[in-house]
Amino acid sequence: METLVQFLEKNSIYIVLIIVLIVWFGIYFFIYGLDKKVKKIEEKLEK
Amino acid sequence: MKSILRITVFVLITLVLILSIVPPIVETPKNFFEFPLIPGLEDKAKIIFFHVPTAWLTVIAYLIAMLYGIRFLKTKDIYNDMKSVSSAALGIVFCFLATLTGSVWAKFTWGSFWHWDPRETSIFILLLIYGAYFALRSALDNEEKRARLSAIYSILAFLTTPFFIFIMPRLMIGLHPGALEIDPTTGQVKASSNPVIKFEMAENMRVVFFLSLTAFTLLFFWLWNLSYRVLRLKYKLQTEMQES
Amino acid sequence: MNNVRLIVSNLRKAFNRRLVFDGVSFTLEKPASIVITGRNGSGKSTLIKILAGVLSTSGGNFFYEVGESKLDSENIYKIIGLVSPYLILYDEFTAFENLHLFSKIRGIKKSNEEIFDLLDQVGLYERRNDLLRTFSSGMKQRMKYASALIHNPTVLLLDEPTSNLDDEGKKFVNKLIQDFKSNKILVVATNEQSDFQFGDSIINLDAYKINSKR
Amino acid sequence: MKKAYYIFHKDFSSELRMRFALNALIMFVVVSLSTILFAIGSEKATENVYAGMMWVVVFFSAMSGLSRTFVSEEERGTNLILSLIAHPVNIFLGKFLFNLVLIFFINTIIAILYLTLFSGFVIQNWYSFILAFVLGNIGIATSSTIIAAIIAKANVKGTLYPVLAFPILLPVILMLIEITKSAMVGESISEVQSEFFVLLSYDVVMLTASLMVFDIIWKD
Repeated sequence: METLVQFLEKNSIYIVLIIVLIVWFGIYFFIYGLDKKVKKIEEKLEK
Repeated sequence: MKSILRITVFVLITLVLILSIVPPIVETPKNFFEFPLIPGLEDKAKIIFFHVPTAWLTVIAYLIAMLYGIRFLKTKDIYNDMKSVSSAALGIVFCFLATLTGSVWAKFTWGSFWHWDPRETSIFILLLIYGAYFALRSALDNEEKRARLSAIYSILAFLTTPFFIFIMPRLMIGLHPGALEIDPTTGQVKASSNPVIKFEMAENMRVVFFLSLTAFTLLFFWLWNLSYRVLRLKYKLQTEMQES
Repeated sequence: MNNVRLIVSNLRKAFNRRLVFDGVSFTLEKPASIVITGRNGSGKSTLIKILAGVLSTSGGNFFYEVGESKLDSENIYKIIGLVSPYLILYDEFTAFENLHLFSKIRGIKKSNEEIFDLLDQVGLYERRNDLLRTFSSGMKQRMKYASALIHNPTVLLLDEPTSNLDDEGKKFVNKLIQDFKSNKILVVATNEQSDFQFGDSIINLDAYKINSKR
Repeated sequence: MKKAYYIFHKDFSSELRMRFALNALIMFVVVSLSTILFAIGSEKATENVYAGMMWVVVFFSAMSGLSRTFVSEEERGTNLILSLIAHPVNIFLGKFLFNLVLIFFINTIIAILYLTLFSGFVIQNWYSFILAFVLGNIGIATSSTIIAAIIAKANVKGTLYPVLAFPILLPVILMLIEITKSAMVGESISEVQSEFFVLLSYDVVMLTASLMVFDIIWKD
């Protein structure tokens, strides 16, 4: 754990990477959820 | 089929983010995970992996909007218009993203946010065309008429783009890669010495670049499909409500 | 004179999502006449406008056949005459100027005497040099007849043919219609019981309100 | 062609009687020119500024006047009778002709006023300037006519017009500014030949495209 923190302190680009990835995951799952919801309504409307 | 697309988009974009942010920039790259140093750019060279795909998608979205507009004119099928408008709506988002990312980057590389460089001008005109397209749509309340006239407008606006491609390089001196530059001592136009303009992509950067282009294009198609479906749902619900 | 046919098949019109009519079909072959009726908002005027080629359809199709060949939708104007309440002529011109312009724009040769003659037929000869702006609504209705007849149309589309007209005007219209239906094609949209006699057949648009497919 | 001429003739005599566009348009030119006069005053501006200002005035006068041909038909409800007596192609050509005459008239006034009022605005190569003037006016008239036809069907006509027309007219305006600049410095036509080529091809492309799409716009 100690070494990981030290590593990140030395290579700050990885912190950027982690932040960007988190943002991307957030956006991805938001769109994913939206897709699911739309699908559900579509199926409901078909009936 | 759809789930494959979703997973591919997820994996590809994650990969692109890692591959474009992590590799260090070194003067003489020895292994695959090192990008070559371009004097004056350093880490800022990495913008190419994000900025260019957004600009590319702006154009693709416009083309798709126009093609489905033409298809509407042929078939009179209102669903084609929905496909057209959802593509245009995404296009305007990517257009803003391309403008903003480019402009922020330009501030720190070229010194100010806006230069009226040929590419900057063309993205600005695209922004205007998108704006006019939506202004026109909002001023028409008959669905059929709205679809028809906005399709016509997108065709007319598209016809002017070759002129910009032809005009811009002659009219102004560019800062983007591939543009010309004026020699300050002689006043002659010459091939540029600007680091950005001489910019030639290294092999490994090119791989990441095309990977990114594919990833963002797939993301676009997913988003396009999604927003089209939302519009279609809204339309069907309204029709049903009117009938009952 | 060539044989002229009007073929309407499965015509559908909707404004936004509101269906006006669906599945309207009929065929008229010269000489023929038809009366279109229906409640207010049943699409009588809409159908007339579609047949005049100035409004697009939402489905189905219609066309005019002259001889054996189909008439281009852009050229429908050459054979039809339209009289309707929403037809507005240029009121900054006089009666004569209007007709003169129409004949010029249509590209047909009409001498001044012929135009005077037409004006005389609709009873507007005395007012030929007055601006249309000064006309009463009945006189404007007479002008519409003059403008619809100037090119000797083979198909006459009349929407509420006798609105705003006095007895004399109604007599003129009656005579015109009788002449017309015996050797050309006549389509009349009306709600007046007394006008039903104008057509050999009657079509009631209320029956086409049901959405058949989709 | 003759039929188109008579549509033009109708619009022309209608304009003489009703003054839909002309009076306001001339006042518009006067007002915008005096604004520029106040702004520049007696200062000597660069060729760039003069050429730019001139075509800016032209663009906005076109935007304030050229939509009337279609908008007035639509507002008065006379577009129905027009489509009952004429082929769409002839309607477009007639309206185009009317706008062409109008823009030539207005732009000549603007050019004359510019030459007399601004001492710094001196054209050295007249051939180049007049050729550009003619080609440019045709281009402006074409695009403004087809956009006016679209606008006439919309709810907010006045404000929408420049918004829609600007991206489409931009190539012409930019070329005209370039050529005017070069004509002011006295360069020969051959030095701006690619600009002329752009102007010419723009006119041809836009006119053909407009003729092709007009009937889709016109029919309700």
